[in-house]
Amino acid sequence: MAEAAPLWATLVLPLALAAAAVATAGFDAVLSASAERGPAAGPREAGLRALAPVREALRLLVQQPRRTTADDRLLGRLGVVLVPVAAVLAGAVLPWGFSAVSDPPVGIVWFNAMEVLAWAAVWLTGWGPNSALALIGGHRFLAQGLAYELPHMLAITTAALGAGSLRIGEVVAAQDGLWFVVWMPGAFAVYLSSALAMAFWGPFAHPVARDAAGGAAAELAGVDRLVFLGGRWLLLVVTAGFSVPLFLGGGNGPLLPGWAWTLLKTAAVLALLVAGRRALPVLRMERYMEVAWTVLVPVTLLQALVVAVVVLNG
Amino acid sequence: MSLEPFLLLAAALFSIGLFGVLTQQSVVMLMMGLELMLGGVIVGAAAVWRHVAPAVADGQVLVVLAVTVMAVEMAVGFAVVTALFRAREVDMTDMAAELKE
Amino acid sequence: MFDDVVFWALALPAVAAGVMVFRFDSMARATYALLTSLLCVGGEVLLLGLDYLGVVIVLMMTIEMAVMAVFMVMYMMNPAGLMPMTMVHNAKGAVVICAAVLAVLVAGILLAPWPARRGEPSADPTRDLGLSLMGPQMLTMMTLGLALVATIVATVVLATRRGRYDRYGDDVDARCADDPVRGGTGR
Amino acid sequence: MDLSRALRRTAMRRPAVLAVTLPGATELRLEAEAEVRRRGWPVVDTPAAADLLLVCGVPAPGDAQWLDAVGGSMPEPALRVVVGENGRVADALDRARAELVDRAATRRPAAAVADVPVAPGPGPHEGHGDVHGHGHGTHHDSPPPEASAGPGDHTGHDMHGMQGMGGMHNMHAMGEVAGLPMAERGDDRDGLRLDQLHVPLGPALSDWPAGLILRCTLQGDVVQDVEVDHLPAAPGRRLPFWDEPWLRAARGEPVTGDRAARRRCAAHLDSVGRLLAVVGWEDVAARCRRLRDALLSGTSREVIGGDLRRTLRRIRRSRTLRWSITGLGELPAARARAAGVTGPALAADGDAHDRLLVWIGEIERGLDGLDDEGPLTPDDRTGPRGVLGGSRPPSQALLSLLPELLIGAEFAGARIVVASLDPDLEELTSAALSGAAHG
Repeated sequence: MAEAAPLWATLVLPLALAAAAVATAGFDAVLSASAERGPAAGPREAGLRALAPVREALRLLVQQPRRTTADDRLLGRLGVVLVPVAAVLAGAVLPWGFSAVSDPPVGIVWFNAMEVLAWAAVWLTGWGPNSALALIGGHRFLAQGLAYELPHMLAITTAALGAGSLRIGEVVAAQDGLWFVVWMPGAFAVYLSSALAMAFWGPFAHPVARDAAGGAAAELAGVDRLVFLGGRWLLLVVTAGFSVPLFLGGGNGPLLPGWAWTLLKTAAVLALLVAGRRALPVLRMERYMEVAWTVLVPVTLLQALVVAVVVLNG
Repeated sequence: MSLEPFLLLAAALFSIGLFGVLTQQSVVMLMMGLELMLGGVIVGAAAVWRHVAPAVADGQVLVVLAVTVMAVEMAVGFAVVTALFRAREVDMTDMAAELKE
Repeated sequence: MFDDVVFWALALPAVAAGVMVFRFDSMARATYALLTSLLCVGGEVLLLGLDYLGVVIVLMMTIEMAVMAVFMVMYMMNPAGLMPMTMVHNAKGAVVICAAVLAVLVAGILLAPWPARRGEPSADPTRDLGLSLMGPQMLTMMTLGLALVATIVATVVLATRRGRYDRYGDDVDARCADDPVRGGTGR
Repeated sequence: MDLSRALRRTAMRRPAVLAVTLPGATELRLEAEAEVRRRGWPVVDTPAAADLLLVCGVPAPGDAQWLDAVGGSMPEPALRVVVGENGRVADALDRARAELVDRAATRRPAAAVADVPVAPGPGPHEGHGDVHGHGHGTHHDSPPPEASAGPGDHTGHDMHGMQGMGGMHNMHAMGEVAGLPMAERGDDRDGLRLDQLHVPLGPALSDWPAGLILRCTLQGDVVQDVEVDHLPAAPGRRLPFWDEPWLRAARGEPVTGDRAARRRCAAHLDSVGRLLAVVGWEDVAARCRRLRDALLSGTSREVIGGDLRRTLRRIRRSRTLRWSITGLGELPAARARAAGVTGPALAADGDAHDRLLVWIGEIERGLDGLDDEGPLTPDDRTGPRGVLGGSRPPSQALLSLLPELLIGAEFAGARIVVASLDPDLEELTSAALSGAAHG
């Protein structure tokens, strides 16, 4: 059962998430650099490559922000800031081991609601600068949202159904013996794909894709860009990390303490996503939409049905 | 917290929404007024549930109803606007009235 | 005390944003002002102890307004509010009517003898709601479900121009749909 | 203070580069890409993210306007470097970095120093600490709207994006807002009368054929109309880089077969890399580019063969990639032949994915020819993009097909179609030349 975390956890949470985001981005940078320039010559070079995200952040801090003609500064800024804010708010219900900053009775719905703020955030970011390519990027994310959200909701509902509670602590407690991933593989797979889609990263990076010169982020410079793209990594860490309490047993595991298991499992999921990303090109929503609604929704519904039958008979 | 402030808030939202519904020419803006009115209804229903009859869930059901109505109203509204727009390229209530003739 | 602060901190922005919905020239800003107002409503519902409904309101309204913004920008004139203009009719009459309605409501609220509270909220109102919807209020739930299905069908029929004869030919026997943009399942 | 200065200097040690290629500068582009990659500097795709605008090629007088627009939409400290000669890229980048580090450390505004080949830009009035950070904002208002859209300011910060998806009703007065014209409306694909937006695509777009400009009419992100245009060519003394071996052989110069095979493989790898970058498979795109540069620098088949074949196999076997781009830009062989297409696009007889497979097949065949020491016969005129020396260059035919393939496509699809044809505008500039070689 979850216990309340001390107050300092509230302050530590954003820092911890940021640290995880930097580590993930560093791993991604190492893999990207080895594709671009060949494998690293030694550990020193690999280390330097892993530092690329930090260097990039520093560079963006030095760069001056800029404005475009006839922009909507208020909404654009709001969108940029909303990305990391949504990530941290969603992260507030993420249990470390067995304690979370907050464990409300409807934690799962809370997570979903905060993550949906990204819809508004990305669209506003694309709308703000009065630029066609940025707006195209913003609209792409709404289409993406409509495609991934329904299977995503059904997937996390399945986990809640398995535990018989919307409280994340109880979902973790219900996986004391058997992890949900074992008997809900469909929901787990759908959740992982929608986690990427929420963070508009990897195969779901179409809203900020290269073909539209960075899409929603096309006109962002300096700190704005850092906050937006950094917030995206935070979102990725949070959504990937949330698969641990939902499907991978949270802090449950032999020998090691709960927090260590959470850390290990989160790192494993992130590593899987970062490495797996390399196998796929970006999925365009005009194609993915139909798959999401005609394949993934029935899959998750069936999965929920199976789980419901098991729960009723168990 | 007593009941009255919540109900006053509900009344204020309802009136602002009503103003929008009465004045706006555009169908889309009119729907925004409706949304605000329903927002007032939600606050009122939740407050009455809490302060009058918390033991039964009827107040909560009313909130669920209001939220659903908002979604339905929005979806139907946009479908109608799309159809109108396709037929006559209008999105104004005044002009939609002319379509009858 | 704390509840009072939270109440007013949410109520004032809710009303202010509600007013701004009809004052902003920019359709995008108007939409997001409405979202702000409705998010505050969700907060008030949370404050009233309805955790589930409050969060669901936040969730649904965010999605709804994000999608609404697209339609606003698509159909409305002057979506960015770059050209100041008004699009109201009969504003004076409406103000009078609304003020009257508000006055009546306020008088009613303040003067009505509200009944005393009967019973205490249970520990888990979400559970109450679920049991109610799946028990005594089953009919409501079923009606809502049917209404939503009907809405989905009706809105698609209303909004689309192309039917199956356009997509699959006059005899509806084409193997692949003839769509302007190809879908993902190869049908 | 010192710490902040040190941090500023460190930050600019690896400036983000936006590379823009002018027609006729393919060789320079390759050199620049290799050099930037060797240094590990970040490569960005929009002026907003860039510190350094690297212009490959010598700008014609007409290019000044759009180059200024791109430079003007870069945030401080912004620097423009023009590289006009081969072999000078490393030098130019060194000097640019020194200038940027200096500028960042002292927070000094840009000085208009004309320096060949390194010409720091963008102009003296680029005030520092200015909230707008947008020194060229004025140029939007002065010229008539058509001109201000200018060729190439691809990020379109002077655009009517806000009216893009919406805008004025016809019965209301049309006008200008903030110097930008309001959008007008027209019938769209779905029978709705929505706003149209005129967006020039190129030439500063990344992963885009150098010098190509498509003047698109967009509704939403659907291309309703397109007009193909290109930057004026620099006076063509140079042969088109990708076609060089065959044109030389046609002139009677001795060219070895392996040189031609190498060039063909590299040209197709370049195209494949570009297509994959547009599709969003950056990892494999980066691999293709690395292999392309290795091929051009003369790496032997034994060294490169395995890696190259593995990469190509990976691309060909990717079901997601096929699912993603199949059906885009259908070009039946009959239609292609009628338009005068002779190269891979004709052989593919199909969509973007088929063209990709043809490229891959040609690369694999070309790999076997890497050891061919024999001379290239003057009659062999099949360059990477088609038969050279005909009445018109192969890329001309590809360009003429663009409008019919693009109209009705969505923005993302349109970019994939362009990348899957990958016309080379250098061929147009020296069309006369190749004709002369023929005769």
